[in-house]
Amino acid sequence: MSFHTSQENGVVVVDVDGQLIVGNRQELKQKVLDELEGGERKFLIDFANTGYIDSSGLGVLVSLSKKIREQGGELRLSNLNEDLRTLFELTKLDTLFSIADSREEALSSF
Amino acid sequence: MSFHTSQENGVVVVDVDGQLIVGNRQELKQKVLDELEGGERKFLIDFANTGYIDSSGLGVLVSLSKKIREQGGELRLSNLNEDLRTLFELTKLDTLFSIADSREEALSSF
Amino acid sequence: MNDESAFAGSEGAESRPAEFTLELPSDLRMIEAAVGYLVSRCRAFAFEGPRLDLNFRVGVTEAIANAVLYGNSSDPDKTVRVDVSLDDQRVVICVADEGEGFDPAGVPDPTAPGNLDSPGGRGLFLIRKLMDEIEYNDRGNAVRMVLVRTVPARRSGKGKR
Amino acid sequence: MNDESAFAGSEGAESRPAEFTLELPSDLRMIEAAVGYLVSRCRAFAFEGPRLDLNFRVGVTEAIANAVLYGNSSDPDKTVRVDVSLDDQRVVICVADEGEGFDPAGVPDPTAPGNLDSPGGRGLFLIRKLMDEIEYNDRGNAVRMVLVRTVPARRSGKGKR
Ligand SMILES: Nc1ncnc2c1ncn2[C@@H]1O[C@H](COP(=O)(O)OP(=O)(O)O)[C@@H](O)[C@H]1O
Ligand SMILES: Nc1ncnc2c1ncn2[C@@H]1O[C@H](COP(=O)(O)OP(=O)(O)O)[C@@H](O)[C@H]1O
Repeated sequence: MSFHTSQENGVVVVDVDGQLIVGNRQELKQKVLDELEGGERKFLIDFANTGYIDSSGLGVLVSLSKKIREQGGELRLSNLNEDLRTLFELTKLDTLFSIADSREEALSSF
Repeated sequence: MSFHTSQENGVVVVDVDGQLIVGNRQELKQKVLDELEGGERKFLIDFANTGYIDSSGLGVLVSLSKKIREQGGELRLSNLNEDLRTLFELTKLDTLFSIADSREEALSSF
Repeated sequence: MNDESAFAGSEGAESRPAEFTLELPSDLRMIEAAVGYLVSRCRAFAFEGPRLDLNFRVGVTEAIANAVLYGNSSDPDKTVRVDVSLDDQRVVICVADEGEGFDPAGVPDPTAPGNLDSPGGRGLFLIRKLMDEIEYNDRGNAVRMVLVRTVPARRSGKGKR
Repeated sequence: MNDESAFAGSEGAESRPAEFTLELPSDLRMIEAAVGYLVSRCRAFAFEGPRLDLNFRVGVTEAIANAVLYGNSSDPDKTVRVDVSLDDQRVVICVADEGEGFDPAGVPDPTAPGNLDSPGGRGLFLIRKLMDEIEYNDRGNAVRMVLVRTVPARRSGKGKR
């Protein structure tokens, strides 16, 4: 996995390339927490280029979302393919996250 | 493996933490080449915290040394423990590199 | 190193099962490569689609991760063994660790209201949802999972329940 | 997953060999973990010092890397099998890939004057220098290496020649 972050209209956008799984989730977590520490409050994680996510990857998203909310911020997700969406539905995490179909939709709704 | 670079008296010092082997040598290579591209000419790679090096790791050092020399620069090595020194002696690479016992010695001789 | 080279291509897979094995160090960093190998072998026997890319991939990742983390406690002296057997109907995956085992019945439902925002506890749940059969040995250090290759239902990702 | 748990601790190692096996995906990223496992198992049988940390570690790393890169050409459908047998005198390591093999006699000496600044070509040479015996099968896709645990010479790293 690799990921890169960019700023779009005051939102920190994180693109996840490859798998988000137990072996690498720590990197994503640290990166987002650093930005949160640095004062950022609006986050979008885009999964357009993500292969698959395992339960640890889902867990990292849950704990990031919590930490961001505690600081008065917000985390949104976008571009989940059908397989990823299935994972969120099975685990009922689709009820916990605000999930947009496209990056634009997510960005415009902050 | 992880490594970090610092500047000491105009020399780029690279510390290699952990193993320098076939699975990770690309990172070291890219980092040093970027610095070379950026105009740096004096390099010291310090092995004080290096576990072991395999033939690919040795190969990266050889090709970096060549590229640096082609640009009129110089690569030195320091702090090889007894096992690492054995590898350089077996492969006769001790005749190709300028190897100092300590970081200070290497830095003062540039 | 596997002996079923006679099956190369999808034809052979119709007749008798292909089998492949990994024996892995207890290191999370190898999971991606290990699952990549198993998926690639399955694909060579014409198994594909979301049942491979979602159900198989995620289910096997969870089982290996649990074996490394909880079974072997990342002990560098212990290995995880993965045995896969694939025929034209289904794939059977066994993941065994060298740990003390556990009681899978005691693991809480992560979709229960109070657990929804817990950072952990979804691995075994996903295995149960994504696989068609799952069974632990008595000790609880080896799991046998069965996944049917194709299901009548259209959304393969949620082929059961 | 190994059967020699009866040997746990160093006592048993004196009597009959401990054996351990890995079967690995063809991915360079797993080499560090794989070699870490083998070293750790060896250490549990009181094998230690530069013969383990230098000779064993580097020799085995080279053999696995060659099996992944040249034997299996990093083919995701192929595995590398490592079998280690350890008694109180020596350790025997077999590394086998699923490739076509090669002729080890045809590999040039990397310490010859013209080769010294070549970026590659030191792997097999290091295996030969660091191991006490090395032998390929006829096809050239499996190597058997023997390393004596202790040598009379003081500099263990260069125990032979
Ligand atoms: N192979 C195993 N050996 C021992 N305990 C296990 C094993 N697999 C799972 N467990 C136990 O079951 C619990 C639930 O696992 P899981 O549902 O995968 O969630 P998580 O990994 O997030 O804790 C783990 O916390 C662990 O206590
Ligand atoms: N397992 C193997 N299968 C096929 N060819 C191999 C194998 N191991 C080594 N070789 C061949 O021997 C050559 C020399 O290998 P080596 O001494 O390790 O140096 P390098 O890896 O730097 O090329 C390789 O380039 C390859 O052609």
